[in-house]
Parts: sequence; C-alpha cells; structure tokens
Amino acid sequence: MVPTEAYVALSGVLFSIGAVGVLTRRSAIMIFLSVELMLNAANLALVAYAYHWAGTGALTGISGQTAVFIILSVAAAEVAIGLGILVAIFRNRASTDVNALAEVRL
Amino acid sequence: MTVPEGFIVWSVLAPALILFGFALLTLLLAVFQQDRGFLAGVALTGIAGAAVFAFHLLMEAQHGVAESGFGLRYLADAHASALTLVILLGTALAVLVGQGTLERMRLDHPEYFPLLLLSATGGVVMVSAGDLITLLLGLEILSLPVYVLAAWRSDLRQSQEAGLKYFLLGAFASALFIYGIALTYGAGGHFDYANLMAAFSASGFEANLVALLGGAFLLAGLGFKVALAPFHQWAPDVYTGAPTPVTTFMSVVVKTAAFGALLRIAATVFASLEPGVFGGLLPGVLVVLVGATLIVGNLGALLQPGVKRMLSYSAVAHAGYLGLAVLAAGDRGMAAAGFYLAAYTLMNAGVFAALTQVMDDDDRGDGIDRFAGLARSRPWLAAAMAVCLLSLAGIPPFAGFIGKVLVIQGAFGTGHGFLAALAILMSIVAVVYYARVVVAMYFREPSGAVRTQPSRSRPVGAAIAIAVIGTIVLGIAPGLWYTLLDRGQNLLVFVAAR
Amino acid sequence: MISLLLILLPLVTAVVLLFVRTPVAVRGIALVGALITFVTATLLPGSAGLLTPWIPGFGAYLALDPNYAGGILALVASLVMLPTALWASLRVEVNPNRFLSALFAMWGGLMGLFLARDLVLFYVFWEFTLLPSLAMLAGWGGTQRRQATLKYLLYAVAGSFAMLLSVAAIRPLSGAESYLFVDLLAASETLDVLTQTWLFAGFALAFAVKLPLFPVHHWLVDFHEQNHPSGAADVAGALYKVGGFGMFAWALPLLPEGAVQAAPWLLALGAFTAAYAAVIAARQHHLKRLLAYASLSHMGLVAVGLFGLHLAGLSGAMYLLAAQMVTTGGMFLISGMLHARRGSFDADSYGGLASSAPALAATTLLVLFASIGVPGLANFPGEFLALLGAFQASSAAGVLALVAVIAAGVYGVNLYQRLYQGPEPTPVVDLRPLEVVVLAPIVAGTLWLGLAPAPPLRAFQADASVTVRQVQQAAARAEPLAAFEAPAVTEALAAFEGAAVNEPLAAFEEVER
Amino acid sequence: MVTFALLAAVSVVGALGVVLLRQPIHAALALVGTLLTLAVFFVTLQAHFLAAIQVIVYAGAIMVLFLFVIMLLNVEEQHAGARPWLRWLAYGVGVLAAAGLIVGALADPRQIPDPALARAALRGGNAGLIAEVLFVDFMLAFQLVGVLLLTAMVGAVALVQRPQPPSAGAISAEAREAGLKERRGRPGSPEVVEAGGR
Repeated sequence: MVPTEAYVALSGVLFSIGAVGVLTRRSAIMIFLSVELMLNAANLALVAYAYHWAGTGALTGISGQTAVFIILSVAAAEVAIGLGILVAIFRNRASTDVNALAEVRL
Repeated sequence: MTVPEGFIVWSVLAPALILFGFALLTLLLAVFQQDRGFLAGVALTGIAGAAVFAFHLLMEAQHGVAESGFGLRYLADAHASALTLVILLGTALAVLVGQGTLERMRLDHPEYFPLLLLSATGGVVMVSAGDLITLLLGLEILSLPVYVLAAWRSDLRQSQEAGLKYFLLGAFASALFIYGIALTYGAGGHFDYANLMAAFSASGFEANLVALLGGAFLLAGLGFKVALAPFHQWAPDVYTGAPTPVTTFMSVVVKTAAFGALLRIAATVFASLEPGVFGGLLPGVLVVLVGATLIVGNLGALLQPGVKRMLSYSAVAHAGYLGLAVLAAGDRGMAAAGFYLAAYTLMNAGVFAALTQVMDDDDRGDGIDRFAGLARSRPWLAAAMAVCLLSLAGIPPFAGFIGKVLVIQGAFGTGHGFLAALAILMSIVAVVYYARVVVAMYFREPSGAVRTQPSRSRPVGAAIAIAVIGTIVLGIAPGLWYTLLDRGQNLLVFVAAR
Repeated sequence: MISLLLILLPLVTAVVLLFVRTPVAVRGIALVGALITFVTATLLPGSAGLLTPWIPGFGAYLALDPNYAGGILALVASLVMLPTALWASLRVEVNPNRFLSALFAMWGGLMGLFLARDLVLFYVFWEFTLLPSLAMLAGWGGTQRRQATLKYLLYAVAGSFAMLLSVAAIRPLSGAESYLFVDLLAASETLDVLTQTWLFAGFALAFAVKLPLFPVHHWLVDFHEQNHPSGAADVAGALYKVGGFGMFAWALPLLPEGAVQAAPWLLALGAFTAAYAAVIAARQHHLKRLLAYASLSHMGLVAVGLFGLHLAGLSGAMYLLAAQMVTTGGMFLISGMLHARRGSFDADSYGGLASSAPALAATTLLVLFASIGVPGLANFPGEFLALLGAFQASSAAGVLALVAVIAAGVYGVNLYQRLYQGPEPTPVVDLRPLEVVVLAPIVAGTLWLGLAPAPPLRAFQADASVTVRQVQQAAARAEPLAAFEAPAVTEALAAFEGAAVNEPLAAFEEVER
Repeated sequence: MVTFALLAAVSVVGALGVVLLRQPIHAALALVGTLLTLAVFFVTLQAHFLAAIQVIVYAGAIMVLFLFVIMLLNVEEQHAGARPWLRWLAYGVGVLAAAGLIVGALADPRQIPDPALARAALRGGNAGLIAEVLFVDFMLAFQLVGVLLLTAMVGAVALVQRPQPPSAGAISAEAREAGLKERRGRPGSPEVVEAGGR
C-alpha cells in the first residue's frame, strides 16, 4: 500500500505546477485552467488525509471527503462567474479584441 | 443518524439570514420595480434589520451569553457580532453611495443592491465562521459578487480588466486557501477551530511542519484578499479600475471580513501550535509581510499622481496597520483590530464617497487638479474630505488615531517594537500624501482647464455625513465601541476553547 | 468639573461660530465666549479635577488636574487668549467667524493640553491643537503660506509621531495599570536604561520641535512671518510652544534615567539655541521675524532651565514659559496694532511713534522690558531661576545662556528705539479705547507675574520636586550607559544635594528686595 | 506502488501540459487527463463516490464548459515575450514550493495508517456515508453552498444579461428614434448628433 504521504507529496507537486502556471501564463483562460489544477491538487491532498485519519482510527476521516464535495461546488461556482466575466467581455467587443483583453499581466 | 439536539441554532444566523432574505427580496423587486431609490430603501431596511440582531447578539456577548450554533461551526460572540456590524455599516454606506452615483455614471443596473447584500452575507459568514469550510464558503459568497461588480462598467476597458484581474487572482487566492485547508486538516484531522485547537495543543502533536504550511497557505489566501504585500499587486489596479462605489465597498467590507477571519484563526487555531522546531516561523512570516505591506503601501501611495490610485495604495497600507493587530491577535489585538476596522470603514468609505462627487460622470478624472480650490466651491465637501484624510493619516481627535494607537500598543505588547517604529515612520510618509490633497483643496486656485463644479447627491451626502460624524465621534469617545469589543474578549477565547 | 468646562466652553464656542455669519453676532459670540471661558479659568485654582474612564480596557482616562503646574499655565494662557480673541474679532476681515472658530478650538485644545493627566489624552490634545493652528496659517496666512504650512506640518507631525511611538510603548513595556500619570510614574522604575533612553528620545523629538530647539526650529520663523497680520494667530502659536511643558510634566518625571542620559546634550542645545536666536534676533528687520527669534531665544532659556534637572531651574523654566506667554503674546498683539497703523512689519519703516502715540509707546516699553527680563516684570523670575539651574548644571551652558539674556537687552532696546524714537515720518493714532481694553489683560499679567512670583513658583516647585526626586533615584540606581557620560548632571546633582529646597526661592526673594 | 508511480507520472505530465502547452485546447485536454488520473487515486484512497463525481462533474461538466468557452472565444495564446525574469522567478517559486510541500508531506513523523482500519471507516467513501456527514456536521456548509450557487447564478446573469453598452444604454428609445430621424433628415449635422447624444 502506498503511504498517504506519497499522495500528499504528489498533490504538492501538482499544486506547485498549477501555481507556476498562474504566474507564467498570460491569457486569462489559461490562468484559470491552472487554478483548476491547483484546486484539484488540494482535493487530492484532502482525500489522502481523509484516508490517513480514517486509518488512524479518528472519526473524522470521512469529513475530508465531504469537504472535497463542497470544494467541487465552490469550483463550479467560480467557473460560472469566471467564464461569465470572459463572455461578458467578449460580448462587448469584437471577437478579435478578446485576446488583447484576455491577456492579463500579473 | 439524527441531528443532535441543540445543534441547529437559528438565532445566531439571524443577521446573515436577514441579509440573504433581503438580497432575494431586492432581486425579485428589481424585476418589477426599476426605481433605484426604492430598491436602495429595501436594501437599507434589510441592513438595519440585520444590524438590530447583530447588536442584540453583541449585547448578549457582553453579558457572557455568547451564542454559537452547528457545533461551534458558527459563532456569534463579540468579535463576530461586532465585525458583522462593521460590515453592515460598510454595506450601508456603499448602498448610499451607489444609489447616489450609479445613475449619474450610467451604471444603473438594479442588480447592484442584491449583489451587495449577497456579498455582505458572505462577509458576515466569514467573521462568524467557526470552521474552515464555513469560512471558505463565506469567502466565496463574499467574493463572487465583488468580481462581478468590479467588472461592472461594460464600456470601460479599465473596469473590465479590473474585474478579470480581480477574479483571476481571487481564484488563485482561493486555491491557496483551499490547499491551506487541506494541509491544516491533514495536520489536525478536523475542520472546526475548536477541535483543531484541541488537536494542536494535545501533547505529542508532532505534525508541526504540515500545520505550519497549512497556516502559511491560509495566511497567503487571506493575505490576497486583504492585500498584504507581496500579494497586494492586484489591489491598486482593481481598486482604481472598479467603479468608485464598488471600490468603496471592496476596500472596506472585503477587508473587514477577511481580517475578521484571519484574526480569529490566528487567535485560536494557530495560537495553539506549540513552538517546537519551527515555532515562531508563522509569526515571523507575518512580520515580514506586514513590514513589506507598510513600506510598499505607503511609498506606493506617495508616488501616485491620481487620487483614486493613491487611495488604493493607502488601502494597502492600512492592511499593514491591521496586520500589526493580527500579530497581537492572542492578546488584545482582536479588540484593537475591531476598533481599527470600524474606524477604517468610516473614514475610507467617507473618502471614497467624497471622491465620487469630485470625479466626473464616467467615473474618471481623479487628478489632484480636480481638488484645487474645492474648499471654496464646496466647503463642506472639502471639510469632510479633509476630516477623513486626517483620520486616515492618524491625527487626533479622529477615529483613525485611536485605531493606530491601539494597534501600535498591541505591537509593543507582543514585542514587535521594531515593526511599530516602522509603522510610525511610514505614517509620516502617509501624512505627506494625504496632505497633498488637503493642500490642493485649501490652497490651490482652481485651474480653468478642469470642471470645478462637483456633483451633488443627497444619498452620497448622507453617506459622507455618517462617515464624518462617525469618525469624529469614535475619535472623541472611542470607549463607546472599544468597550464592547474589549469586554467580549474573554468570551471569545472561551467559546473557541470550549 | 471646572476643568472640563474650561475645555468644552471654547470648543462649543468654536462650533457655534462656524455657523454664524453676521459680523455683529460673530463679535458678540466671540466676546461672550471668551469672557465666560476666562472667568471659568479664574475659578481653576483649587477646583476639583476630573477622573473618569475614557477607553476602558485600553487604560486611557479622562483625567484633568487643575492643581498641577498645567493649571497655572492654563490660567495664564486664558488671560492671553481673552484679549487675543477680542483683537481677532476686530481685525480679521475675511471669514472672521472661521478664524475665530479656529482660535477658540485652539484655546480649548491648549486647556486640555495643560490640564490632562493621562498620557493618551495629553497626546490627543497635543495633536488636536495642531489642526486649528494649521488652519489659521493656511487660511489667513501671507503669500508664502503654503510653504510655511507644509514645513510646520511636517516638523510637527514627524515629532508627534515619534512621541506617539513612545506613548504607545510606555504602558506595555512598563506594565503600568493605565496611562494615568500616577500609574505610569509608579511603573516607570521597571524600565531599563536603554528602553528609557529610547522612549525619552521619542518624547524629546516631539518636544524639541515644539519647544523649539536649534536644529528643528526652522518652521518657527516662517510660521510667524506668514501668519495673519493681526498677530492673533501668532499669539496662539506662542501659547502652543508647549514642548517645555511636555518635558516638565511627562518626559522628565516618567523617564528619569533617559532624562539623565540625554540632559547634557539637550542642555547644550538649549543654551546654544538661546544665544544663537538672540544674536540673530538682533539683526532682524522684519518685526515678526524678530519676535519669532526672540521667542525662540526664550525657549532656549526654558530648555536650559529644564535640562539642568535642578529644582530651581525646573520651576524657573515653567515660570518663564508662563511669563513669555504674556510677554511674547503681548508683543505679537502690539505688532498687529502697529501693522494696523502702518501696514508694514518692517521695523525700519517706523520711527518716532512715541510722540504721536505715547500710550502705545509706554505699553510697548513695559511689555518689551518684561520680555527681555527686566527685574520686577514678568520674565525676570523665570529667567533668573533658569539661569541659576543652568549654572549649577554646567557653567559653560550658563555662560552661553547669559549671552542670550544680554543680547536680549540689546535687541529689545534697539527695537524700541527703531519703533518709537527718532524722527517721525507721519503721525499715527494713539491707542484706541478698544485697543486699551485689548492690552489691559496683557499689562495686568505682566505686572502680576512680575510682582507676585511666589505663589505660582511654589506650585511649580512642588511639581518639580517630583522630577528631581525621580532623577535622584535614577542616578542612584543606575550606572549611566557607557556611551553617554553625564558629568554635568552629576555635578548638578551634587550641587543640588547641598541646596535646601527653598534656598533658590529665598535667594530670589532677596534679589527682589 | 508501480501503478502509483506510473499514474503519478501521468498526472504530473498532464499538469505540465496545462502550464506549458501553447494551445489552450491542448492544455485543457491535458488537464482532463490529470483529472482522470486523480479519479483513479480517489478510488485507491477509498473515495469511490468522489471518484465518480470527479469524472462526471469535473472532467465532464466543468471541463466541457471550459472547452466551450475556449472554442467560443477562439482564444489563442500569444507567446509572452516580456518579463522573462518573472517567468524564471515563477519557476523558482514553483520549485521551492514543490520542494517545501514534498518535504512537509514526507517529513510527517506520524505513523502510516492502518489500511484495514481506513477501509472499514471509510466504507469505500460511499454516498450514504458522505450524506450522513454532509447533512449533520456540514449542514450549515451545505446550506451555504446553496447560497453560493445562487450568488454565482445571479452574478453570471447580471454580467451577461446587461443592457447594451452605454452609448445606447443611456438613450431612451424615443429619443434615439427621434435623433435617428433627424439625423437622416440632415445628415452630418453636429448639433443633431449632440441632441441625440443627450
């Protein structure tokens, strides 16, 4: 059996890659995709720790999984707003203009 | 599986529920009723209703009956109720400013009011949250409407960029925060503060590094929201790009909610971490961030030509002063921050409200030239602006001064004298850039090139009046508010530790 | 209660004046407000103080004590403010209601400043008083007022914020119960030398700006030169030179070890300031600049008295502070009256006024002589005791300070000659009845402080003895920091131990006779 | 163990694809790959319900939305030439963060959990068990999720359902009609344009 620490370490790697994506990519949608990657890394860590706590006999193991469920809906809400902003910008401009605006320098 | 008895306590939710209910009401009414004044009235009624309940809870907390519900996942102690009141105050001021300016700025969308109320609901949840998941949800409910509002001006590229940038960095911050939740859960096995505290202070707790990393990520996530350097870079652009009424809301309510949450986490969960090998790392990081924020915010403000942008940087700088209170969160820092946030809400909302009267109809034109001679053309507006600016600069007898003394005393009490000295040094810099506006208003002749007749609006005037009177009253009789915070202090720790 | 009333009355008057427009009403309200406030001030000695919590939990109190040294200063300041308000209501033409409002706000702030016995409250009044003085300069100043205001603001704020740091730090570091003077005094022993020195430095910076002392005095001259020609704002500014009072009332007794470390340096600075300013004053042609430098010179003497850390010097410094309020204030009022006649502040454009305006000349002579320290008039007792203290601390500083006193004689007499003697270009009107009314309190104050110095001096001495005791204990307790050597102070202490408490006073009374 | 290493490698490659691939479409598909490997991990960690959700909601619904928007907006990444130092700084921060997190995770001194116990406690992470926690412990959070989704809906609608940009928005229909008529009558007259603009 793979120890939960390995999963957490993997999630750390994925999370860091996502963070680098946020900092280096320039188009809004790519930044947003990187954020989704970070969220998923966090979910992996949560599930791994849920397993850990269940395995140590603590009663709260399952609540980690439940938190993932809630974070999924948070992500969905964010996606709704984020894509809404992008589309709103798109609607107000000619389609060729979007790239210029969607490029956000951080 | 049944819900344990006494688990659900509706009364603690009252302020949030009322706000949410009125958000829905304004949303429905907006379909039939296009009259902005009416919608604003409904929104203000909701805010007042929520304030009544929050005040009741605050009074109960004074008498030792701090309520909580959902198994300590939602707290209505002095800290939560007091900051709820501050959030409601900021929201009410933003409603007034919006009502008075949105029509003029041709931004007259009726969704403004429900979105503000929804956002405020999120803020109330944040300051009352007793566990990290509730806090996260509050944070999101707070943030999403603000993203929308920041991008409100469909005709102004600046505003849309502000919205997009704010959203992207907000989402990034949320991701950091969520990862922090995951690590904290990994270290403590719980999401609620009470159990986390118990786990962290239990003997034999060894997962220090995981807990510290969790704390660092939570700090970074909330640091983005309150614009602590180096997570502040979005703030000047977004505050400047967003429509000014929205900036009013953003700069006070978002900051209050995020600081409220940060203070509580710092005072409970991470205060119980044993020093251990990496002890002092978390406060150390915070010290660096606060110092950097003070420097970046104040020097940044000094270099800005536009007043709105200067105020945006000044909002960053004030996050630094509040950061001092977070360092002393376990001590008297929470009460100090509660006072500072109230003062900051009044004076900052006041200054932005006054700014809307000086800027022109498409929400542009914040050059210092516009303020030239304002003392002659609009003496009361100029005086109000001057009071708010002086208060922001920390000059007595205004509320900002008392706030500053409180946080600086807290910093000394926890041994951060050096940081306090830095804060004071930076305050001198701050006087220079605030004084520039005052000097323009009172000394410079109006230049013919710019329009010198600022607009007049009754609701904005009301907001400014509330802000100025509040700033003066809190400066002269700070005990009115500080006592409520200070007396609730013990209960707060008691609630968290129970 | 009287103390609270004394603070609130001018503030209420100030607020009321903001809303009044008709000239008659403005004058009436100002006159009534000033009279009531002054009468309240005369009730001050011996009245009960005030002590109620202000910010509970933070340890700040609304603490006012009229029976401290500040009570006397408040009374004297009110005596000077009364004619100033009257004069301003006659002479300020543009927006007189707002000018008077600022003046009354300043009055209230000063009263609070002198009476406060809680450090936070003191600081609040300290800073609050800055605002009306800024407003008067900014709104009614001369052509260079913008620059003068900014300079004043920056100096004042930089100093004040340094003090704020010390104010905020002193309670948590010493573990005092509250910010009340008595609590801080009791807890101050727990602070070590280094902490005390740093805290003292914070106070000293603020007080040095407002004292003012040599390197940080630059704002003063511009401030006076640019203020409204009536001189009313200058009078308020002269009353606001409260750095010496802050030292006496707060910094020295609370931080005796820090004081012992810093005193020799500050003593030297004070003596230098006194001499330097007096010499410069002798070369000035602009009347207000001259008065500004003269006032600076007096403040140097105040510093000399204070930092001798000697009973006589300390009480003399306070006495000099009170006396110069009357004399400097009076001189600024007279300068305003001269300006009303000739429209100029150039001393050389005057001359020979004595023949056409004998009453004005006589009054000027009296106030000017008091100002330069002629025995029997207001400044003399204070100057004498301050010098006495200085000599006991360091004879070099004493000699330097003596130079200042002598130079004062030179520029004082010279000024009188330039204004009132010699050929007269055109005759001017003598004192008008209203001007007599304005100057009457000044003359009365000059004579009162000159002829009956003992009661106020005793009061000052009682308070100064607290400081002296603190300093003695500090010196006995601690080795000086290696970096700082304080031979002058050790000498001063040795000298003090030989002198009985009342000896300086006795010596002084002898001279009087 | 080998399976884990293999899948971990796949997920990291997918993640790198998100960050490095030029075409947004490719990057999005790389993310879908990573999400699917995560679903497999969820299964091995006794979270079957979440694995299903991950595939259906995340890799399915949310990513489809992303792809839709990418297609709709026809986004093409123009390569960032500016600020290479920021890029390197970001790489540095990323490597440091990854190293810190790996050390943090692996240096955790606590005992490795007992798989049998975990399996018994999690019972495969089935929906019923999650529901029990969700509707009791997380009841408040669950309600707040409802508020959040409503907020998102209102926000999205407010963003998209907006009156046309202000050049038209401020003019009432009649005024515009009148202005247009006038303009048609006297083409190019500046005063009329002014009047129409009010």
